[in-house]
Amino acid sequence: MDNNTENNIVLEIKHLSKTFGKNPILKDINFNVHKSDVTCIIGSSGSGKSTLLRCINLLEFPTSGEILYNGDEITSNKTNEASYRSKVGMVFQNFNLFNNMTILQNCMIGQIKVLKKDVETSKKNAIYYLEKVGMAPYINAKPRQLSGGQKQRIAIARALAMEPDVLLFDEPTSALDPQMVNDVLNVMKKLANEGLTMIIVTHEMAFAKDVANNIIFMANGFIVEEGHPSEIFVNPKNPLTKDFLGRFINNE
Amino acid sequence: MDNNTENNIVLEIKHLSKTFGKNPILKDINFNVHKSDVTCIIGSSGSGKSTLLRCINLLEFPTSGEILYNGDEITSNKTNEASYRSKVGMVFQNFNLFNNMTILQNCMIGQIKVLKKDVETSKKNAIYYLEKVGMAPYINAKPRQLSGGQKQRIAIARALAMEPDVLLFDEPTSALDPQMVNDVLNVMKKLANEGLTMIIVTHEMAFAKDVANNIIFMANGFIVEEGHPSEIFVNPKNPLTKDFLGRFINNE
Amino acid sequence: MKNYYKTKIISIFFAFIIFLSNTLTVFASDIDNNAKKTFRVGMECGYAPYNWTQPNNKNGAVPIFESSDYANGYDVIMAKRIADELNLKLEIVKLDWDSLVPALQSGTVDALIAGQSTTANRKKMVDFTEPYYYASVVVLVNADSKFAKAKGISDLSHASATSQLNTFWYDIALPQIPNVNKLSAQESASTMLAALDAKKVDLVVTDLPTAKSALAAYKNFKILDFTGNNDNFHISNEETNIAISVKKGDTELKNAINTVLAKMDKNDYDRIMDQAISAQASTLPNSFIQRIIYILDGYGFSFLRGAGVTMLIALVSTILGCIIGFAVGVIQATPTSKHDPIIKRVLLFIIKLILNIYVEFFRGTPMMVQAMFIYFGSAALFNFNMSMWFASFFIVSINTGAYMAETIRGGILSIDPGQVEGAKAIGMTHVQTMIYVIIPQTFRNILPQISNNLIINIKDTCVLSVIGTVELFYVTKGIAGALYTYFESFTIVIAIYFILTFTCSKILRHLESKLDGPDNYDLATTDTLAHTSGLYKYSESPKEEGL
Amino acid sequence: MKNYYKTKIISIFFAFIIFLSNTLTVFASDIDNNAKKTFRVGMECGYAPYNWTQPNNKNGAVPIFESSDYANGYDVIMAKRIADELNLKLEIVKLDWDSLVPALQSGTVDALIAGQSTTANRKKMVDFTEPYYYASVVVLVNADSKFAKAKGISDLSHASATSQLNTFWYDIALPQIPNVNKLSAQESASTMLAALDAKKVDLVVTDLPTAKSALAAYKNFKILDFTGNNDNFHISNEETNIAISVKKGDTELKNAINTVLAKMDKNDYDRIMDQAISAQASTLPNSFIQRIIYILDGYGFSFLRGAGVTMLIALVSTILGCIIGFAVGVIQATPTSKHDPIIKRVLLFIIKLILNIYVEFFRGTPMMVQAMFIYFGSAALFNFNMSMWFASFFIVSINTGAYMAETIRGGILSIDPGQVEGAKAIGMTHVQTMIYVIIPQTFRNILPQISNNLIINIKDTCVLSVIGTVELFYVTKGIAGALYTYFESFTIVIAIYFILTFTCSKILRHLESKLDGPDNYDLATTDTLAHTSGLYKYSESPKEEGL
Ligand SMILES: Nc1ncnc2c1ncn2[C@@H]1O[C@H](COP(=O)(O)OP(=O)(O)OP(=O)(O)O)[C@@H](O)[C@H]1O
Ligand SMILES: Nc1ncnc2c1ncn2[C@@H]1O[C@H](COP(=O)(O)OP(=O)(O)OP(=O)(O)O)[C@@H](O)[C@H]1O
Ligand SMILES: [Mg+2]
Ligand SMILES: [Mg+2]
Repeated sequence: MDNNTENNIVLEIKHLSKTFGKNPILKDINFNVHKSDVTCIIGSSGSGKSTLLRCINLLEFPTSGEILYNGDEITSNKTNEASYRSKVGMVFQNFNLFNNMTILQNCMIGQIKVLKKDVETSKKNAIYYLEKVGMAPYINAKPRQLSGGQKQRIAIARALAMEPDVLLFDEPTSALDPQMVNDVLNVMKKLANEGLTMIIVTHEMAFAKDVANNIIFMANGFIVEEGHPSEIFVNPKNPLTKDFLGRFINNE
Repeated sequence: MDNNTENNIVLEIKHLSKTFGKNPILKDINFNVHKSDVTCIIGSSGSGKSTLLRCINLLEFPTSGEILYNGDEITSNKTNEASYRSKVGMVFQNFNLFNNMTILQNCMIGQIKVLKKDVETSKKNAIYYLEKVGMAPYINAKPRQLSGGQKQRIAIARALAMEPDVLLFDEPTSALDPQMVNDVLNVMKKLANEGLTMIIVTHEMAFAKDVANNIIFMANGFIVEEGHPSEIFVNPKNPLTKDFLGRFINNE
Repeated sequence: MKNYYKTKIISIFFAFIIFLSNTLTVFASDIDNNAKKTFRVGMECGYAPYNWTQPNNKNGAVPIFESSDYANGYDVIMAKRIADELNLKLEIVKLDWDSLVPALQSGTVDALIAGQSTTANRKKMVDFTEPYYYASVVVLVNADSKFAKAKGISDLSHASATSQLNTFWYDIALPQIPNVNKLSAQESASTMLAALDAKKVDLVVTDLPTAKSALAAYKNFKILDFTGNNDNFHISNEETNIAISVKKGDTELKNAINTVLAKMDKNDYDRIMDQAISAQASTLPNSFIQRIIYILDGYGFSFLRGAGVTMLIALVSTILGCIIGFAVGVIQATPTSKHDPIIKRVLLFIIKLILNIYVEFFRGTPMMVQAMFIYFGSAALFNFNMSMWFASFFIVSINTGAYMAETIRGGILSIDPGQVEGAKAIGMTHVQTMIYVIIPQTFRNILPQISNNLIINIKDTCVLSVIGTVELFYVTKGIAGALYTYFESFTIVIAIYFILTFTCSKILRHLESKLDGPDNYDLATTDTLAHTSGLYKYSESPKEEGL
Repeated sequence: MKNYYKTKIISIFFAFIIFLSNTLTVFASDIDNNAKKTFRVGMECGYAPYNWTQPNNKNGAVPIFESSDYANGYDVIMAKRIADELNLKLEIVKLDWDSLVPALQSGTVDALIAGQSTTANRKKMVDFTEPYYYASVVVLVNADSKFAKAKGISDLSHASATSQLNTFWYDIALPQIPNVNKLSAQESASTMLAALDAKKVDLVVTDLPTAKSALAAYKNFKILDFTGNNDNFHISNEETNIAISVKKGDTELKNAINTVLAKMDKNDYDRIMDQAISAQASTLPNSFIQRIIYILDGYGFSFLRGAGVTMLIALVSTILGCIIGFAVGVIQATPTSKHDPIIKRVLLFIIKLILNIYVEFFRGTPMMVQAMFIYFGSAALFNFNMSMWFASFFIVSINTGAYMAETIRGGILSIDPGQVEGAKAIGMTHVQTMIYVIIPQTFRNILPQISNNLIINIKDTCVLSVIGTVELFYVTKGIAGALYTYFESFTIVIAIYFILTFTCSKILRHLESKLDGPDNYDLATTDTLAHTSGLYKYSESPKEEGL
């Protein structure tokens, strides 16, 4: 999976920066994502990881810089945001499940309304992915009736059910126990093999090491270091990276 | 810290059970918490850990069973819930910061209104704890302007600033990076030494192992196994526990 | 003397009926003129104690022509006596006050026995018989008032007083009391009596029959009648003489009636009037509750029809208004970013501006004024003659829409922005996000507001009376005026409003809890899942269960 | 003939003024009776074209006694001529229509030149001179109507027609048109003209001066005057003769005036009337805009005062209503659990029930009916005589409170329950949670509703006219009636309402965005922290910064 050619580039981030008011959050971000890549973004709290994902999904508009999706500039005015997002999905740090719908409806609505699938197919598909994350028995529950980990798995299933080309995960395992993390990891690995491109923000270094073929380490809004997990986790070059990974490497 | 006598028992949970509608969530829970104990509750997603903490904090009313705080039955009608909660604080899985207040106000309001401290003292105290979690520079921000990890740290600081006798943490490090987890761990250890009693729901086994002097493993609403981390993590007796801890123990 | 307030209500109502169905024409042509032995008498059947409508034939009431109701009162007693003496078959025809003289002139009725005073104007239109009653002007006070012992009008000096608007009682009699503190005139006899009962004034000036009728309703009143005393009001006979009128030139009938009247004197008249008033008092029961039952019995259908019109307008307009409000609110809550194409931004800006003007204008100006401008103005300016019904629905809907737009804008803003992001992230367009995610949640949150608005509409339709919509409040004012039962009628209408609004608000509350859904969920079983998916095979491994 | 609608408004207004300050008494006693050479003439100064008020002395207007305004019109021209001929100093005294006769009888004025017709009733109170005008009855049509060429009233057959309520035009003249489709009477001359302009009717019946005045306002009207034709209305002189009145027995003045009148004939009168009407037309400018300016010039202060009263009641009552609403809403949103002590639950149940009844009752019944019940009923039932002001504030506040209670209940329910839990977890009581956490967030979310309510209150205070509150809408109706400038006056009041409500809604929108706070935060610097805590030493380690 390392021998990606230029033709395979799905997302290209060029000189991206984002400022909230007077606070610069992202500073000159540059990286490429190839087809079927699993890119993990790590970094300390507040370093801008979520903001970066939100920029890629156009939920925040970059202050400057370019984002190319399959070679097309998507920050231009001509982009159809909705159809772009139906191809580039996202799982949020705080889930954002639809409060007015049951779990099943949450997973079906996008398929029916956006992908124009019929109800039966959508339902089968939704239950298929809910089963994958172990939430099939809860199809009649409302989001407010679920535990944190359950909501998180629904959020993952909802995004998967849309069967997008690229999926952005914002800390998809934060509320899960180690066993569940393992299950989700397996699902992701399988999806990666099937050709899904993923960008994952995570604090679980073990998870990142297992699943990723590219690691991006962020600090203070900059990309400090980027590389294959075998390099970053074994031989971090930047002192900030060394400092950040200190505890994880010691634990290994 | 292991030689707690019966006199030192702060919380006593007796035959606690909780049912939502027709679904039993907690089933005959029994355990004691001694002064300065750090009890970690682990278990898979949806096993009832959050519900147990919420029962202890009286946010949910147990269907049956008793909770004794310093020997007093608190589920009786005579309990002053507010004053009980000012002694038994809680950090929520989804933070529940006050949206209408700045970070500083979030950490001060309880001290001023509940503990009746004056504004100056409250402010000093709030900033002291905010500094401990590294959030002092953000005192003027509103919750909606913060990243997940930042909110989580504010939630911890807010609970600490109340200086309660017992603190219930619901996955207090889920949104934090390993480095930050380390910092929080240190803060907790120091607090435990100062005599704070803590019950912590967590998915981070390493964290649980480091900080706890009692581990409770829950599954399907039951307490399956309870004991010192040195026992549970090394020699889990129950097959469910073994299965659950499999990945963690393998990683060690 | 005439209750002008009542006239107004009834005449507008009547005009409306004519307007709609031309029933009067049909009615007039229906009358066959060959029944020679019939004595057709026109009266209003709603001007107590002279004449009124009652639902049964108690106290010798006479059936009203082509109606299931009965007429009674001084006029009816006199009409019966005249018919008896002249050996004619009496037929009572109920007519609008303003239609009395035309009906007489057109020969629809033979005579009017309708409590008419013999004013010069009327004399030109009809021939009057000798008076059949003398309605002297009297003063009504509270029995415990310091003026209760007055011996003449000069004893009433410095009293605060009022009377009915546009009557000679107010215009001519009242100012004759020396140093009187003349307060503003009351719109109807019923409010005049209510003001006296509430001691807002020391006394009211009225005529004897009205005063006597009032005593039936207000036991605490006392009549001061200074007739025969020099220290009394100076009023011309024209105003106080009440006479029967016949068609101009019908001397035969006039003389016949006069011979009957000649057999009676003033004492007879007073006795008959007392008889009528006591019949009225016995018709109108003593206790508050019984009076309410009496009114409901007689006018139940009118109340029902008014309530129906009110509910129809309120419901339809609230629904239309909500739709308008959602459309406007959603557009106004559409975010614009600097990165949208310029055309889209300009267009959205213009649309938002127009909608803003719409909302501010209709929220900001009274519906009554709008109703008049729209109804009259549409014809004057655009030559578009809209129907009263169309105008009613249009005006209330467009107003509700303006209010709802603001409510919905607020409701949308209070939904967690994460919901929008969640929807966008699965590729929903703005419109889809609104329809499937935001509006359902907003709708639930603003249901209390929708309920408020429906209730406001139920009550505010009353301003539509300016364009002639016969809704509940309008109907009630008419009934209150006809029976002098001010508090009773308004108690009834308050109860009706309360029932309508309470029912609506309960139904909406129920909807609220229904939208909230059950507090608990059922775990899907293997069977359900297999059934719903038709494919899915639920794995029962302990691991899955443990999750 | 008299504009009754106007009379009603003005007389209620006047009564209110008396009620408040007894100014009339002061005014009446102020007049010194020694100025022998003075000719005091009473008139209404608001009954165009006979007499009206204008702000300047254009067209020979005469200053009004003790006022900065001027009077003009047919009556003023006649009064000037009489004063000239009799060598007296003219003084015009402005009086309420209902006060004219009493003022004459009390000697406050020497004569009334006020467009009065010589009805029998008046004849009893005053002595009339010879007529100084003959107000023949005419028909007004649209110039493009098919009836515009009618040669007599029989040519008007089958026309739809109306006139003014409670006038002999409507009661006596109109029914003389054969087969007329008589629609309901209009409340005032201005609405009658508006209906004709809007082509809701084919024609209206009125008198010549009114018709001529109307032409000044409506260029598209045509007068059909059948005087001298046999095919005309048959009306008595009593109604059409307009005369000057003097105190009963004041033959000297009466004769003097008659000698002056004897020098003129009907043609002179018509000429002078035309002069007055053209003066009026020149006073009342031609263009819509200029008329509005004219009205504002003359009545600006009245509008202002009305707007002031309206805003005062609306603002105070909205604030009080919000406080009530928050109190009630918070109590109603208090959760009860099975685990609370039984006393607490019973108490809360009773309180909630009472509050529920309060909310449903006041939301569910029209404010106008409530106003009457509370204002009159408080006196009748509890012998508690509340002031009009107290009643106004009380009624509007208590109604706003009922609406706000529901709004706030809904607002509280829509706040994320996590907020309550967060507050409870740090030991806040229910009340503290509400005050510091929930209400501030609810308040922000329901600000659009508060704004809606304030706006509703600004408009709904108009129903308080039933208990005599002189607010904006009430004032406007009076002005519209006095000047026949229906559309102009209501355009002004619509503008005023719009300005009031728009300003309020903008201020509240501003408050909304202010409550939202800035979109970005400033990082606290070492200095700020040191300053705020007075103690705290900010560590500048790179690790802390990196977080
Ligand atoms: N209000 C509610 N109504 C019905 N069921 C509920 C409700 N709240 C929680 N549950 C159910 O109770 C079970 C336990 O939930 P709880 O939040 O305690 O789990 P948890 O152990 O904290 O899981 P996690 O690790 O994912 O946070 C879940 O199956 C959840 O669906
Ligand atoms: N709407 C906003 N306005 C102002 N500042 C914001 C806003 N959203 C985020 N920020 C700031 O941007 C910075 C980066 O936030 P971001 O959520 O991207 O962090 P993160 O790397 O995802 O952190 P975490 O691991 O804690 O989730 C933070 O300091 C945060 O306070
Ligand atoms: Mg983040
Ligand atoms: Mg949990």
